[in-house]
Amino acid sequence: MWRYVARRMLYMIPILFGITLVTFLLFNVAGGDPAAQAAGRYATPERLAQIREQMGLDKPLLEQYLHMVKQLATFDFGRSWSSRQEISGLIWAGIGPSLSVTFPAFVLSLLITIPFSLLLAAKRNTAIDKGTMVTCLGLISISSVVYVLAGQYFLAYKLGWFPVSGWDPSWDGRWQYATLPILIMVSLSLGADILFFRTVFVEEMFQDYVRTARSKGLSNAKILLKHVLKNGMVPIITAVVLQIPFLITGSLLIESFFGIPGLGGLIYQAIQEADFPVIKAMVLIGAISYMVFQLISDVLYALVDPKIRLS
Amino acid sequence: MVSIANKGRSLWADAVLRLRRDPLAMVCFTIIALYLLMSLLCATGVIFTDYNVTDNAQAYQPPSAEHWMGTDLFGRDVMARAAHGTITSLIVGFFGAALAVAIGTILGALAGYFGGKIDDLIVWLYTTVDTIPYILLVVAFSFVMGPGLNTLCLAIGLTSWIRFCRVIRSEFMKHREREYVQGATALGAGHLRRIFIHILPNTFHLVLINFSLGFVTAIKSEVILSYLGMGVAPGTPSWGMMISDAKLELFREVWWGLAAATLFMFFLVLAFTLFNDALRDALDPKLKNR
Amino acid sequence: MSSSSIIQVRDLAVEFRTDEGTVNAVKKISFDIPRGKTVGLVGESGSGKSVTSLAVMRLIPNPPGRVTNGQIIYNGKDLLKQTESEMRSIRGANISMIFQEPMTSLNPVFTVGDQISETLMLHQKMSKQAAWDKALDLLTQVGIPNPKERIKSYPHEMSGGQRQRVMIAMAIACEPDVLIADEPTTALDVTIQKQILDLLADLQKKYQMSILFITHDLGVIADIADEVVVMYRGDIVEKGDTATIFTKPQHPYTKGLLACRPSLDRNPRRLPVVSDFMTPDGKEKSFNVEILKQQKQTRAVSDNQPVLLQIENVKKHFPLQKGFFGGVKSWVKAVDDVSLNVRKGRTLGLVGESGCGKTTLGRTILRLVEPTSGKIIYNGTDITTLDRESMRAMRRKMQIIFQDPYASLNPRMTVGAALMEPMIIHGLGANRQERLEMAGQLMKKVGLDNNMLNRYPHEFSGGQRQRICIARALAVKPEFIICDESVSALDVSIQAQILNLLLDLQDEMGLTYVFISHDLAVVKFISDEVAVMYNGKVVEMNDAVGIYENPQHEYTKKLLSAIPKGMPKHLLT
Amino acid sequence: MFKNIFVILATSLALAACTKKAPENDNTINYGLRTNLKALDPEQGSETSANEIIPNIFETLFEYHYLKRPVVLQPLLAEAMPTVSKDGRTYTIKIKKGIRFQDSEVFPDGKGREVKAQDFIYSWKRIADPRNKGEGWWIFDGKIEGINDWNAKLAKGGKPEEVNEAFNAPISGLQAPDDYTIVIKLAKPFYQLNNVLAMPFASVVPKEAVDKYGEEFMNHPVGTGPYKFESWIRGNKVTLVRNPNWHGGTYPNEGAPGDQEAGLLADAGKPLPFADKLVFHEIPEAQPRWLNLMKGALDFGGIPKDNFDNTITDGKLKPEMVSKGMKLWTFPSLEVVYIGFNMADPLLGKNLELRRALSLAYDGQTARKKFYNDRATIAMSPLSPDIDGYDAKFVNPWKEFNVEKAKEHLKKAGYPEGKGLPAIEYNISGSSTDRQMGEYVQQQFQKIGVQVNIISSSWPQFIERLNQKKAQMFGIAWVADYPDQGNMLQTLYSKSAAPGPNNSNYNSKEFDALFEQSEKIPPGPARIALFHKMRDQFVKDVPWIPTVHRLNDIIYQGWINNLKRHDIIRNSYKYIRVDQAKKAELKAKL
Repeated sequence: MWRYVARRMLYMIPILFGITLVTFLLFNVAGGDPAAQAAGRYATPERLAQIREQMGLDKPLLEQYLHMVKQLATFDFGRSWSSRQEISGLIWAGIGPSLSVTFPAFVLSLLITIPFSLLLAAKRNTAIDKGTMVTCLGLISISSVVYVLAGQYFLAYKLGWFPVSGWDPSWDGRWQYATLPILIMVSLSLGADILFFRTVFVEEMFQDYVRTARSKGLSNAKILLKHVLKNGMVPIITAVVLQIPFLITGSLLIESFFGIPGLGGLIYQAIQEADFPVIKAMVLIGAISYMVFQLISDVLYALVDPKIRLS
Repeated sequence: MVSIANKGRSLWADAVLRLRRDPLAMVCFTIIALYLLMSLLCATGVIFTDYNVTDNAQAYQPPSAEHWMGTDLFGRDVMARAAHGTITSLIVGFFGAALAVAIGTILGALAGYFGGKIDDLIVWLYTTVDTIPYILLVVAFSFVMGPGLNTLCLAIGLTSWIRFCRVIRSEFMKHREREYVQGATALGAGHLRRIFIHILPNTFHLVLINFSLGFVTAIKSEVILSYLGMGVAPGTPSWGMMISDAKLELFREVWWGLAAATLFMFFLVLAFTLFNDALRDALDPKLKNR
Repeated sequence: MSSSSIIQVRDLAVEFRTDEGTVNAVKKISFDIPRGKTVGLVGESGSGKSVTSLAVMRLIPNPPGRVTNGQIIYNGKDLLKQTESEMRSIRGANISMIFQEPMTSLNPVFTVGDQISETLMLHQKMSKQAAWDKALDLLTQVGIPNPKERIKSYPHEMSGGQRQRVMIAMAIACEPDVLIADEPTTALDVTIQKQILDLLADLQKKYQMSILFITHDLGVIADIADEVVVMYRGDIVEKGDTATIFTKPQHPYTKGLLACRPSLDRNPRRLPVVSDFMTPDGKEKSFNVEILKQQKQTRAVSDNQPVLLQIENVKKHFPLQKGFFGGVKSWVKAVDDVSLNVRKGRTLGLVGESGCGKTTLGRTILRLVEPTSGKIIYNGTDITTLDRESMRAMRRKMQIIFQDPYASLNPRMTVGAALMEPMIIHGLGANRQERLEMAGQLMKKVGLDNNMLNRYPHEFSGGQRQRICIARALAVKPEFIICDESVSALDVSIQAQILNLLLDLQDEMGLTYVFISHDLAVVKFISDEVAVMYNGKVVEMNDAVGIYENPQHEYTKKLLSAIPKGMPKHLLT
Repeated sequence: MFKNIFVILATSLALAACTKKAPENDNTINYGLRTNLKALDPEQGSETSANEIIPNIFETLFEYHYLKRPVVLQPLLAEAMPTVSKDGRTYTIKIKKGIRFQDSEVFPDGKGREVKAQDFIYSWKRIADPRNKGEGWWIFDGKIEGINDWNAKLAKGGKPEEVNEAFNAPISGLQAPDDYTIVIKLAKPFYQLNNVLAMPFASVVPKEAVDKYGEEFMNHPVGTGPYKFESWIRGNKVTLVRNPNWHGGTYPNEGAPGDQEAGLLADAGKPLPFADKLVFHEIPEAQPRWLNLMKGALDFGGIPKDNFDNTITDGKLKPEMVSKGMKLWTFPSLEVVYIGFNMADPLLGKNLELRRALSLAYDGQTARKKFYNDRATIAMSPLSPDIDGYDAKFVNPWKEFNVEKAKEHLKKAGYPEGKGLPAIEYNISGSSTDRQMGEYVQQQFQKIGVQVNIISSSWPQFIERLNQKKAQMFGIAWVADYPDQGNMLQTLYSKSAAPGPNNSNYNSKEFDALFEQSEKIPPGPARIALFHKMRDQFVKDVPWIPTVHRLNDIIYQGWINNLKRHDIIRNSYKYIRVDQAKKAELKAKL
């Protein structure tokens, strides 16, 4: 098992190189003149040259690339162009709010979708199944922006059940602000998850070992909960774990709409102000966390599926 | 003499027959056709010609007999704007998905068929691009290429080909080992014949399914990108713009702009998604009546 | 209702709804399962035998299948009327079942011990520990070596045979009255099949349980069954005790089935086929026995017959474990230094169990797989040295026919296009019209109607598709054809037709065959010389008759003794 | 196993949703910032949110009188207004004794030390230092003797010790003969120096803090102001508390006519500041900011365009607002919003008739109604209202909305009905409202056959296009830095073309001559006459279409007294008094 994990780790190195390369090409080479952006208003040509020199843009590309890799390794991404703040500080500040919205949403949506899709698999091709399927398809046909907008307007503004937006960094105070965003985030992923999990479970229902289990006299419920669920967990874990990094970047829309000072909000602001160092930092962090979680999903995969564990 | 009379029914004919017999698929197909027709008529100025007629006195009028979905900030008919928005979405959907599927199929075929070094390179490439969060990648592209419709298509196309590449690659790998391809090798068929005469026709149905999946993703990405300010040039009617403008309008009780764009988009995307499911069932039937 | 039978099936009918309308798989059949006896349910694919077994267990998947008529009486109760929960208490306890595919029938994520004890805990209300101990005892009963470790292992860590033993252990856990076995040994090698059949016989004596044994292999029925029920297209055409069925078959279909099965002790020139005995609508046809008499003149291994193909010290090794940095630590020696001669116009049979390297050798001869070392001299030229272009020309002469008729034809190409493709590649035939003409003749040659050229592969039956593959091979007028398990996937009666066709073509066009198969009876019938392969090596080579009369190598003897004789045991002794 | 996790999570979420936060202590002023705060350093003083907080922490030599209108300067850290030499080029300023910096860990025993004249010199040098990315250099550039060579030397860079030495080198125009006197020598007469020295850029900062914190100084501000920095939870809120050793100040005892009746002189003479604590909440989205104001969580704030109709009817608060105790204060912003033509552009720059046609085609009235709810005056020229020299009755002939006339001029421009005229690129940046305004301009010009392509980009990219003279036509606003029409008209002076404030690169010899002349004479009627000549030249050449001067509507709670905000007067928080009794009473009703 650990050989398998070691091999996956080894495989991550070229990917890491790939990510830094793509990010570098995208931002430094093709991304427009950073000095002009950073200089702000009334930047005379000498000033531009000076800034370019300060930012090391006159150095050869390779050196600039190595500098970026060093930044990534030391988690020090320099300073944001628009606010001159330390980027790593901004990121640390953003992780807390982001996670306190996205993580509960992630757990809540799992607790809803897995049992529900298991039920659907058991009741497949019945009225409930068909009805839910079409509703789920309907749910994913509506853009996520609409969910956030309508959610904020009806639940917060019209009915006043929740504060329209805002944030309170204290541990117990933040939940009154986080509840509505959490519910909306769950609704965003509900439709797609149910469809996917249902297909996974239905696929398992047609395997031979289910027929054997039935011939042993096991009831439908027992077959579902014991045999099908455990086998279904294998593909589900991989898919679910790969969603986690998107939690960290937080939902861009939700945080910008609800004024939550998380990573999503940070990215949204950086986009509005073309703050390249912040966007670059977030791309790198998003990619690294995606890789880390891919590794975790491989390990989980091996734990759940004995075939891989002992290979 | 050999009579051509009793023509055999190919798998494609089978699939079309099965599709035609599936009422839901037919309804969806007609909806999509209607949307296409509507956007054509709009583009050629046959219907909804008043989409750009401003009448500032009539700003923000609720839905009425004269304006079915009310008017927007400049007094323009929201229904007309939404109808013309279909053109933008269809263009973004079509070109975005076409580009993504083209890249995905070519790279997927190369990786799946030849394997070895080429496969490793392509797998490395798409894993790298896939690791970067999708939204950030699209945003970065839009920054580099500036806003506008073609940037939108390019950005979506260049970032969403990964899923298709994976599917086509595994399909090519599977078919390469199948006996009918080995048989063709035994007959002396070269690489080109094996790829284009044998494997591609047997995987083409996946390309079709991926295309319609890509279509839906592209349409939904347009809305998010418009919200981030990277949508089409202002003034061009687009669902994304209408939805992100709703941010301001909702709080003055102007809900019809959001409702119109969402409804128009809902039926098109739903029709596409349902048609896509029917297509998948028709093309590889073993998944049927599961 | 004779008390001697444990289950009475009366007018059972089962129907399936498909795209093309409803298909009645089982049409009002009735038969009894005597107490403590084995009933063999035999028939070809599509005869409804499996559906019947599933009906007894009430396991027919509701959409699309449905039991439309009949009763299944067990212990005085009609199983079809039982409620689902009553049925659950019977399944696995009073009636249990084992299936054909051992590889996928066990749950991959649970240990073997868990899956066996699950039945015990469910029906016998045993504690986990007690069930675990009983499972240990069951594993020993079914002959699993060192059960203490094996009980904790997972299904993927066991061989096909061992997994089938685990299935049997699970089935007999609650000492059921009836065990239904649906083709339990079809997927196993013949040596392992023998062990499983012996195990079932012992368990039957020990627990006095009745067995309903479903198979298409008459040889196996002769070995294990006390009574036989023959099914054909959903009907029972004949039933009775094994001896009378095998010696005095009444129904033409049974006669045809028995006759077309190649058997070891006879050496006919051509195999009779079911259509010799029965018209398609089931009427009897008179059958002149002479055909049976014509013995194939054994063509001894004479030296003067020129050698078309020489295989010298051919090896093919596959890397098993890759080291950390790609260096290979251990190899699988699929083909380990094989040297053979194939005489022109003759058939060399290659026989051996799965994994013995016969298929890899076949693929290596045609360089579909590059040999690790060794020479393949075809008509004087060593083809391993040829470059791509000259190899392409060589491919005209050497062709191959695969096992799976469904996979070996491009589903999206019409049959005509498939036949014409080789002509186009090798530039045969001046224009399209001429090629169409040639394709039509090829269809006739393999016994198919030539105006079906525009049909697609999925519109033909398995047997027809194999004929098309043969026609495609003939399109380039080859001299040498490798038949890689070409008939294994077909039903017995269709198998006979294809074998006869191959022999006719050989006589007419002087073709040379290498016939690869795991089925010794088939290899013996069609081959002139036979090579037995084991672990990548040729352990023995002799002419067809010689191999069976006096086998030299230990392994060949073991192989021969494992083959069901095709005659009821008590008749043979 | 699923059941209980689900139950725990659901109840905890529901419970949290209904607990209300305990109210803050009452003598606090809460204000909602319109953008996320970037930094608390006077050097970054041009950003709206920073400008709201910085004047409470840092102080300048002079400040504007809180009540007198038009605005007038008065000494703050200076003893008195400066004595100016006859040639107007030497300013001598005495500073008050005993002014102390706020207590902070940067000072030896944590006690704030006394402010000296040298501190001012150091603070201004820091603004002029090219190494910092500050935006304040233009206030001294070319104005103080020797400062430009000093800046250039520093800009060359070199080894660290060389740079430090260059920084410490004296500047001839900035002298501190003794601890309490500053002498400024100007390169040429600059009558607005006092105004400049009242801007946040010119605040005094302690050298010790800058040396200790370096680039992080922006997160640990130390000044001399009435309020001390306490905490900043980024993206959430900034808290300032009363500075115990503030040098003190009293509420003015006279003001503009009408202040007495409005109760603005009730606290005349009382010691400042009144509030104990200031809390600035970062709420960038307009709607949540408005709703917090309605709920009483914020004390005063602007009215979003979309909530206007249900708040104000014909300039007065609606009854339901008045019943909540809300009050309204309206004041003009010293600015002009305009659509600029790029005079360097071959098409627009050369074709006066075309510019006239476009100007005539723009319907300003409807724009004012749609985007500003009529709470703005139509702008006729670059001159800003509420600054002397502004003539409310002046009418710019090209501002008349007349489609026929516009078409005539378009024909004269050589493009009858717009045929042959390539599409004009209109550059905008910012939020959805800006984009809607862009579409409005597009529609206006379409009426006379002129096609407009809108290019919307982020603010930095928009600025980059302006600086590189790539923007053919653009929408922007210029806000006065100090109350002098010269500051407005410099946006048309050819020497400050892009990347300077003259975004339209307007280049007219007559205009430049008038401008340079106005620079030389002190403020007075003669200067005003020059400004009017410049205005007429502007009207002739139509480099812009001036659109509006916005009016600011501030709604403030019943318990807030002495509120009289003004664009230029930024340090107004020390005058605001919170009536705690009324706050408890009114807040209950909200």
